[in-house]
Amino acid sequence: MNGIHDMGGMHGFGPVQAEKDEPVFHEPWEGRTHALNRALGAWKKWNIDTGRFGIEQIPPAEYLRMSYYEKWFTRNVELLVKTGLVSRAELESGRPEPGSALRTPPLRAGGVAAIALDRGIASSVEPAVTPLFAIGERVRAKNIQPVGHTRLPRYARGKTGEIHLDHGVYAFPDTSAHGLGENRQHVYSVRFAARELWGHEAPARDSVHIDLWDEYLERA
Amino acid sequence: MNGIHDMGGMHGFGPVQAEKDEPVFHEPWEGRTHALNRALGAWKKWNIDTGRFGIEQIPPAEYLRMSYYEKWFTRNVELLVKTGLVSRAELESGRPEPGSALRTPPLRAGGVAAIALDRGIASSVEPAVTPLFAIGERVRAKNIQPVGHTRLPRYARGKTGEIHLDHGVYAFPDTSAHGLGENRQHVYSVRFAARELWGHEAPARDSVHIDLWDEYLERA
Amino acid sequence: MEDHQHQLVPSEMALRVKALESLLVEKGLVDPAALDALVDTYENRVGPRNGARVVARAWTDPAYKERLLRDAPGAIAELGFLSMQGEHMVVLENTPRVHNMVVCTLCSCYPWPVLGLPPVWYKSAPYRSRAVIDPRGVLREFGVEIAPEVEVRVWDSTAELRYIVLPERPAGTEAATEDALADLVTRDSMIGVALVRLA
Amino acid sequence: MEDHQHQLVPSEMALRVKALESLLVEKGLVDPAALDALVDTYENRVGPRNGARVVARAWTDPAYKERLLRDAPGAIAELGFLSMQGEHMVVLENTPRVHNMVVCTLCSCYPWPVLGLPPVWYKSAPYRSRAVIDPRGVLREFGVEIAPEVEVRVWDSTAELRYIVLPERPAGTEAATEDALADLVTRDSMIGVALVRLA
Repeated sequence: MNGIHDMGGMHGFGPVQAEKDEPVFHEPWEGRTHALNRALGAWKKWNIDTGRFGIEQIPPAEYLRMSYYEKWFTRNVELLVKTGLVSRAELESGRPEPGSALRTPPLRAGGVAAIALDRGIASSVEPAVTPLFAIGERVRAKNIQPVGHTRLPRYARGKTGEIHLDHGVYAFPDTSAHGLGENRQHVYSVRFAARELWGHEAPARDSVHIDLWDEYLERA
Repeated sequence: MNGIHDMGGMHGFGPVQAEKDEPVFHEPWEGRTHALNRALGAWKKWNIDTGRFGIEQIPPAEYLRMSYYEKWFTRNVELLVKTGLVSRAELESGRPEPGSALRTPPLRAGGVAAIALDRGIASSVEPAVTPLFAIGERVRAKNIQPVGHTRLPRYARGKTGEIHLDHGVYAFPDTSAHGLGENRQHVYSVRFAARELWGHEAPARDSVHIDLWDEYLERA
Repeated sequence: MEDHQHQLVPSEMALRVKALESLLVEKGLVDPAALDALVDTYENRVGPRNGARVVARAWTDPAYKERLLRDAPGAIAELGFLSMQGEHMVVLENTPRVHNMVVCTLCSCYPWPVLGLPPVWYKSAPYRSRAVIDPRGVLREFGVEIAPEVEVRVWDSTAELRYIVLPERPAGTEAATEDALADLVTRDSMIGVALVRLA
Repeated sequence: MEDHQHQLVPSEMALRVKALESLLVEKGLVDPAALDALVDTYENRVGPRNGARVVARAWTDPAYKERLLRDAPGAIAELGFLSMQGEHMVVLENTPRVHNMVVCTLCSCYPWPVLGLPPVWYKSAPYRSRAVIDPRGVLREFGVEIAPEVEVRVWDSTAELRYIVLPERPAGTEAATEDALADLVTRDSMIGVALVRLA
């Protein structure tokens, strides 16, 4: 979707404000929210694309107002309800519904060290999936306007670049986010000249590299 | 600027919510704010482009949160201070600074009927200003990223269309908003096919007509 | 979204606007009687009835319609709704083959002298964002289904031109008077998000 | 902007998060000890010191650097910061002619195992919006002026690849130990918004 999250190239948000000696979490609830997200992810009721789309669906005014972990929290509550792990009634009462089964968490403390080093994105080596483009080839990012989840940013659409790296094979976010299958395909680092993206006032040699899936691209 | 105001083509704001039997103003302060804007405009301390840029400078989260006339009010307060009509001290105290001169309002009640029928945009007939493009000509909206005020929406940049109407001569917003001169030039209604703007899934015959100044265009 | 916001902030905004007005009056920067007259003008004198009269005249007087489509400001001024030096305006004629619809994606441009002040939805993010990318979807939400073979033309009011739509005259109104026709013409039909229907 | 927000909402959010956690524990959906271990991991065990060790090794061991640039996950796993099946990672080498800088315009993708969790500014609208359109302006705000003849390459992490920058080794560190070098390497230098300087 052409959502507020797709903000590459926008003006008006002011200067970058770096915080000196920033703590990992500013409040304990941020740490708990981060941990809850990982622990709930272990249920494998949703994938990374579903999760991202959940955040993108926060209304724009709220998206800009909310702090980062507030968005995570909001998204996770929605996903818990949508996947049936928790009911609206339980969220309201704060207690399990009478008679609901006691589950066993898939992630225990002993399993944490391993997942900290692995975000669990499945391996990219799949010789059976043929790349549609070769390194060095000129490609154009398609001018498409998906209303669902997509990882093709607006600022690249219709722009021409060059295949710089072939990263291997990954699930396709536009289908994967919506339960429409992994639709695995090659992902490339595509180099776009800054001038192609932003016009002739951009520095001549600068570039932006964007990771794009086969289906986002067409021969230029 | 590529601001939040430039929202043509975005998703995620939800359905259009039309209000049945909507009043002209929902609260008396809205009517007063609208009237104050007109009455202050009569001082000619700023023009329509300055005024629009003032609203565009409201930070995005505030822009989306604020109601329409709240934005007008916020913009006008800024312009009053910037042009020296009112000082920050006066805004804070709510009283004129001691010794400040009593002015005479340029717009009196008797003048209201006339301006209600005329928004005061100067006439467009200026034979001395030659149009750069002819009706029927293929043009491309430039891929430019002005950080100041502009009326070339992002969704049209780099897209090709056709000159449909020549509207005559107008001040150029990109300079006019910043006190850099009227830079008067022709404005055209440019027809862009919906498919050119949004890709091949758009209806084949639909189009968007955008009013664009000579400097926004180049020969396609 | 926006039409709920004004419910949340009235008292604070009312106080802030009142304070600003007092200061400006005290400094001699605005005339409170002019403010009263402006509020009265837009609440009671200028509004979509003006536009409806123009449409009804165009429906009943072919020569007027021809002038309106060729020189909208002149033809509108004939009815007294525009000063002669006035507003730059273009009238867009809906036909069985073309449906026109007006938006201002960048702000809220709107033909005040003939339609009055725009409704909240016209100025809202949902309309401004979607009218250009999904006009048929927006029209559907207004209860208007445009046949696939009809061309939808969206007019984004990015400059000082102001657009009004001349809607199609509904069948069954052949005997209606100009006044009766004007009563049928809605604001939304002149923005292009509604058709004119018999009451 | 965002780094002020968390000051405004802590108590309400703290309550809401606590209520959700209690419910999830009571339903057996999460193990509170796992949550404790996760918080501890990201607060104390995973962070930019991991990345700094990788950079210092690459600066001091040419064969390691070669492996790192060719197969980042494998080389990083050698130091124990990545599981073997792990993260897909690419190391971008800064040189006198090329400056690399990493962003995620669409959300907040970041190489957790080697840099820990991203700082607020990295996830903020100002950085996400401007890094791709005005990287040199952003770098200037971080105190880094890139000469016009140097190529700036911005890497937008739109997929599952994670990027870290291998900054240039500062002059005057020829005699420094690997440990001493690791102490010089900042998080920001591995995102590409800072240069490594002698302390």
